[in-house]
Amino acid sequence: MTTAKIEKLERLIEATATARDAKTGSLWRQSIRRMRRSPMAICGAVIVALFVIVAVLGPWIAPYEASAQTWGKEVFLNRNIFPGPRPENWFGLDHLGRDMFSRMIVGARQTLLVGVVATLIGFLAGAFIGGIAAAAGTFGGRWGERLEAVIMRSVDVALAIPMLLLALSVAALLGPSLSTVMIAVGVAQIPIFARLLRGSMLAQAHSDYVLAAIALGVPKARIVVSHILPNSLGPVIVQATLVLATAIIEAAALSYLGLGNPDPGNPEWGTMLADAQRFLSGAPQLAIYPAVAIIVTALGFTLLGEAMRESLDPRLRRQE
Amino acid sequence: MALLEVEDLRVAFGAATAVDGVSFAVDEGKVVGLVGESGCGKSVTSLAIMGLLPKGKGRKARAAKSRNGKVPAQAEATGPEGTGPEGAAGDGAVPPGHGGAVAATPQGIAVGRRSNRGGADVSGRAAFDGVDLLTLPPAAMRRRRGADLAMVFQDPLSSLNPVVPVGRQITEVLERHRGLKGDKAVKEAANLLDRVGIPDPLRRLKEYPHQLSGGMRQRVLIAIAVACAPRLLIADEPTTALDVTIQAQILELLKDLVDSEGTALLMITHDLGVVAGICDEVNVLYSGRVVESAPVRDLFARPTHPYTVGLLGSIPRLDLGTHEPLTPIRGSIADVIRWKDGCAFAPRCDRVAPACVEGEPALVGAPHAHRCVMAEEIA
Amino acid sequence: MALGLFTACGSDGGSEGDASSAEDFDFSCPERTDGDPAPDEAANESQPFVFGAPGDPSSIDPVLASDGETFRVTRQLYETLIDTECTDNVPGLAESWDQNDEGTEWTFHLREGVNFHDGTALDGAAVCANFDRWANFKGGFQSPNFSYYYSAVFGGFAENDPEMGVEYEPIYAGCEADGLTATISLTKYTSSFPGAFSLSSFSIISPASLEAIADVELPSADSPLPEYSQTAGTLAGTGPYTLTEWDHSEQQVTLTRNDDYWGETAKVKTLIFRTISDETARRQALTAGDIHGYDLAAPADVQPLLDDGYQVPIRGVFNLLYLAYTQGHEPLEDHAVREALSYAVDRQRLVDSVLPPGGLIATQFQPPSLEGWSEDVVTYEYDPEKAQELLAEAGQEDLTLEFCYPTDVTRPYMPAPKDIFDIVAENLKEVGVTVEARPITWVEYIPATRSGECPLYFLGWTGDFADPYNFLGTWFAAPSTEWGFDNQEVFDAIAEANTEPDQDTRVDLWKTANELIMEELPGLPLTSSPPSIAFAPNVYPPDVSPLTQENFAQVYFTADA
Amino acid sequence: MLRYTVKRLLQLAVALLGLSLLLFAWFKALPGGPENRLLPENATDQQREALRAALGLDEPVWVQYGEFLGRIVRLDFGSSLSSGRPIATELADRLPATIELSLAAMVIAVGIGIPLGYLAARRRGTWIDFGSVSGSLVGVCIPVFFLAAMLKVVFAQELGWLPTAFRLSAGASYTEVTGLRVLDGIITGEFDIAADAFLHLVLPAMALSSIPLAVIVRITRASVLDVVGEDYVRTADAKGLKPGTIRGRHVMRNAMLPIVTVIGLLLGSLFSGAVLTESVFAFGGIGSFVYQATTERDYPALMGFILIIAVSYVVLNLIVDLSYGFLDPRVRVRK
Repeated sequence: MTTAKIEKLERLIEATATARDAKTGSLWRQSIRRMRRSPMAICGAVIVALFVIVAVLGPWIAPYEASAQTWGKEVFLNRNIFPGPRPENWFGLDHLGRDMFSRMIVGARQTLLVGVVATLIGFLAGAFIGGIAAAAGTFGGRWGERLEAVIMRSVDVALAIPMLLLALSVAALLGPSLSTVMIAVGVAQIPIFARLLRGSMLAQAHSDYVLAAIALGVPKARIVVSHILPNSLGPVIVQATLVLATAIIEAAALSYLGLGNPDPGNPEWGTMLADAQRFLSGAPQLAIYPAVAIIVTALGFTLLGEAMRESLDPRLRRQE
Repeated sequence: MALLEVEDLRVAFGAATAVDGVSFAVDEGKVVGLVGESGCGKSVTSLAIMGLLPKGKGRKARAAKSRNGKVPAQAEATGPEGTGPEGAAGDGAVPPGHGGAVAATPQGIAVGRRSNRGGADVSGRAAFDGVDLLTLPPAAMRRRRGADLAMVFQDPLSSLNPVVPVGRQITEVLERHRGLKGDKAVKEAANLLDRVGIPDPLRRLKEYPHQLSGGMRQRVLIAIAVACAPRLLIADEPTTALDVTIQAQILELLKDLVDSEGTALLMITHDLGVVAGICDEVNVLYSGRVVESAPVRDLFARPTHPYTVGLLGSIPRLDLGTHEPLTPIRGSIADVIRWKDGCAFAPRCDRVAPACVEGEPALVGAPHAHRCVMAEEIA
Repeated sequence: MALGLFTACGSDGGSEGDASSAEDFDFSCPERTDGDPAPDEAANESQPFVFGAPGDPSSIDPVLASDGETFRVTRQLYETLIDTECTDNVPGLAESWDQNDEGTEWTFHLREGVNFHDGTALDGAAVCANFDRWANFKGGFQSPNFSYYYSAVFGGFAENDPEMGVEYEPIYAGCEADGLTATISLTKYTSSFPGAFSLSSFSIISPASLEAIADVELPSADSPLPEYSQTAGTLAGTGPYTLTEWDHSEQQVTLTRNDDYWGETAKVKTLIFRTISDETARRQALTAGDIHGYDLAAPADVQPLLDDGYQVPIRGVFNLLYLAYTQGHEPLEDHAVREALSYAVDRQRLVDSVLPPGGLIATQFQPPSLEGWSEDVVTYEYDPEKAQELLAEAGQEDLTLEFCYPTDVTRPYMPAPKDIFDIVAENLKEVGVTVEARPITWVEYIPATRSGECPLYFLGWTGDFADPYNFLGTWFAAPSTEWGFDNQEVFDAIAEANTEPDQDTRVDLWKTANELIMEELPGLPLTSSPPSIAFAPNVYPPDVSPLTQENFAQVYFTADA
Repeated sequence: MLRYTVKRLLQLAVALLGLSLLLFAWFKALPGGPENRLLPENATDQQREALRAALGLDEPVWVQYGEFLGRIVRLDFGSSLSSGRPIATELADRLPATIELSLAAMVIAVGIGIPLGYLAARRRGTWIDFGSVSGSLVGVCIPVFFLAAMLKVVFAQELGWLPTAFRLSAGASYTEVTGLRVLDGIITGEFDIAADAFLHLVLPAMALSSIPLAVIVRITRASVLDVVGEDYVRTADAKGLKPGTIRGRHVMRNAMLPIVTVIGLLLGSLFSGAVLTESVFAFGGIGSFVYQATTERDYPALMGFILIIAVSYVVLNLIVDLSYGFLDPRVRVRK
């Protein structure tokens, strides 16, 4: 059909959609308002903000170089001598005489990195797969549905492989490293994102303005890309926040199995925690610091994510 | 004296007042209508009488004290879903969900599911057989609900439990209030279905709500409501969700029940057609108050309150020529002024005069009462 | 510094740091000074002694195994012709033995009145039956996967199965039995003898019980181990204990005292080995009283254990950890650079802070307890300045090297690879070398190091028996990609020593070899550290062995404490 | 409904076979081989090569996969390279432990989670709601292995109430029936064994249950909140039914649907936690076995395990689907 006509249709759809877009807009505003009221959201936001700040400024705040074994001669792990907190080392020394405080600060960045990258991997790949599936299922006709079935079934199967096995084999291929952890954790999240995006896209696909667009014969690709997709991302973004928390924890688990980041210069909390497990009897503090850091950070993201989810929950909206 | 005497019933959700001093009475074997646009407070009235409103501060506090000395202050913090001491007693009798019923009230009240605002403050009196239902302890109220007074709800699908066979949903009332068990209960349930005009009841008993048609579901709800031969039946928009043809049948059914059993029926509707068809007396509600109350014929013959006139005006009529335009009411129920400042309807009234907004208009005249200072001029 | 009930005699020079410079170095295993407290007879009879092992044993037929976890168990069940004390060969089932000058004939004079668990008596014929059985292994039995040590020591089998890829000529020439003597003849001497006769793999098992399994076959190298090697009741040894149950699902092996043992009978009636793979979990199990002892205690746990009154007897060292400089990687071809790196590494700190008590600096590629250990090797003592100078001279101020270390293992000679790596890497950084860390999982680590793709890497070895060749020969017998150096002098020296039957001459030859090697400096011997073994306070521990071959018959519960 | 389920399961099975091929190729593609674990450091390259050859590791992957499939068809999983025992036996020895552990964890999670979630919902805004919600939030944020370690330090080490490791006390003699020790003890009437096994089970199960518990509390709460808002609950209320009836028949029966779904998913995901928990408590289950298998490139063991996962996953799906049908008549008629 002629572009002119398409243009007209576009406007028509926009007309049908605007009403709801306006609503969505106000919904976001509403949810922000609602979140400002919820202590949960505030706690989460504060924690996350702090964490991010530390992560970004880390190397500049840290009093010492994280990898320098400056006090190496003062630590004797084989004689259980671990100098604890003192003026020059607020958190004491780790098992190789490195400043624990500096390592914690620098560690924040690595931890954030793992979380974000892993989540991105899961998000992008998952969104892609889920998007394709949904698009195919809705507009691809018979074969599209077949394709969707195949994709989603394989997603189910992917869910069947224990994330850990996956991680182990990734690690086996890449050798233990930060990227290993990122990839392993990220890949494990793909199915979740795939299902989520597909779900919300299907919901959109049946909404009035899309039906209108179809009725008006707008090219399907166009509908999907410029209408369905943008409107379906909300829940997926929320999920991403939550996955960030999981990613950080999973990363810790992998480090515990010795797949963590080997580079002494860029410590990561999971690795630190895993290392410290060995000294639980002699120097529990070495485990406590990173453990608490991990838990609090993960909690921060979880709180934020949960708050977002609740504030976006349509069932909650209804009452307003 | 009448079977149900509602006196100066007030229901407030926090700051917002949904029902603002409503009084009316229902005699045995009579059908009384509560009419008004959605949001005028008619549903809230019915729920208040049934004691199905989430408990609000005032009563919660009292209840709290009476239960386990929980201080009101704490109780206030708690949400509407029986989350107070009643909740503590595992009290299922205080459901949150009247989203459908009142969520749209002009004041934007949220008694929605998951709302964590305070519940309803109910005051006034609703004497059933001389007993004030509003002050009955929950347990006692539960014994009466479903037995002495029963209710038929608006949306038959959502009002039936999707995962329980309809038979069970009927027999559980029989068990609870008439102590019928097993086969007895089933037989009785079958009779009920038969009475409400469902063919092949024994098969239907085993079926689930989603397997029934809308009409049948409504009949099932009615069967549940009349299962224990209640003396008062409250029907909240029982026909709104149904096709016109079915509507007629359901109304017929209700009428028969009233006639045969002498049950009193409180019919809540926005549909004057229904009123005309079934009611003996009508109370027109506007913004939480009765603005006109009269025997049905009087009302239709001589509507007094401009609002009533408006309502009647907005029904299509055959006896007028097709070119005669309908006369809808201006504005929406949202534009109101508070009753104590004047007539809440004033903003939408074509006959509005200065007097309308000089203080609170009173309900005058009987049996045909109205709440309009301009009544004489209009008449 | 506290070392519990044990003090090391001789020089456990580690913490004093004199090991490298000691003029008159005389190694011997630490002596125990805890006397012999009164046993708690009741407990010994009623209560099982539970020992936490890091891993499951693999086979009750020791010749089919090559791992310490198996031998820990089989040592209690079977015995070998020669036993070891500290690292010295002492009489085992053979009261004495003698060899001919060429070292090709070994005659063992067996003890009298030794009976197998099945009642049959030990005699020369029994010994020969065992050796002949091994020599005539067929099919999968020949696979290094199973009979590793046999092919390693005796080269090959009567009929080598090409499928199994064992191609060397067998050096086992036969066995003559005469009453209580057995004479084993070899086609050629290697310095593995007589030490090899003390290997648990070569335990003597009752011929009668061997009869029962005569027709068991292993079709291929990956066919399951024969049933008899996984359950109690088939094989009969002469040891102080008999196997009563091997519960695979509980990962628990139960042994019961052999009351008519030829020597001193075991003190504790029931001995149980249970697997706890996680080292922290092992410690916690001990301190919580779930087990009475465990092996491979983490260095970090030793002191806390001692402080709480637990016993951590110090084993003599019999292993070696080294840092390899793979030549073939250009900068390392330069002897000066290798020297520089060697001076840069602070081995003392390793010993002082991360290695278990009893660890010491290694000055050459064999532990001091072996013949041929030389005081006159070049020791590259920690001297960062010198290192920097040397690098400067070599024009390698900004040297960058890849540094491999294993991630998913701890070895007896390498308790915490990552810690050791972090320290050494830091040392190198201090002298201006840029280190690129490359952690590799164990399964890839070995090939990676073998192929020589790692310029710098850690590796080591725990001796099987008292024989320098078992160390030096493994590494420097011939040119190899894993070292990448070609120094015929060294190769010849080792070959010569290895084939010299006369001990005194041999010792000198080994010394020369060691000195040559340290001249060449193919890598830097870092440390020798004994794996720590821990016991509950109320236990009389066995004499600990550098070869981790404790005899649990000595263990008992003490009355007091 | 059933036909639909079966169809779906078949699809799953096929997909899983494909998966096995994928993983097989993957694992084979990994650098390094089992021979390096099987032989001591100083084994000669020639010995390693020999072993590789003998293990058939030098053949092309598809040939190996063919052999693998051939064996599977004959229900012969081959034998573990690291332990030299038949995989079937290994699994038979290790699987029950993991099953027992996971079940115990699930029992805890469900037994505590659903009531707690219900309470939280019915007393929205009270301390119990706040407590359980924040509790569950924290619950998901604690690394399992750390929690396990802490539990152990506190309850086994310091307080000494519970054993630190193993499934049974040393030398306890038991009779194997199902392999689930507690169950066996009860079946065979060896109640001392059952008790002993139970004590050993408590800590690992607690550690493992943390995340499922947290999730179940939250989902239950949300789902109950959802249902109590439904009209049919109001109807039930208008009938004057007893609170108990309303809770059971009208609220919970509807609230169970999402909960069951989640439980199904959780069961699948328990494994990763199991690996960590088992290693911390020396709880000889499949977890530690698989971890070892991966680090040692024990291909037969890995493939055997993956098949197990596949099967159990299919079975889980079946159960969940069927329970849907049982719980929700609407599903029953559809499809």
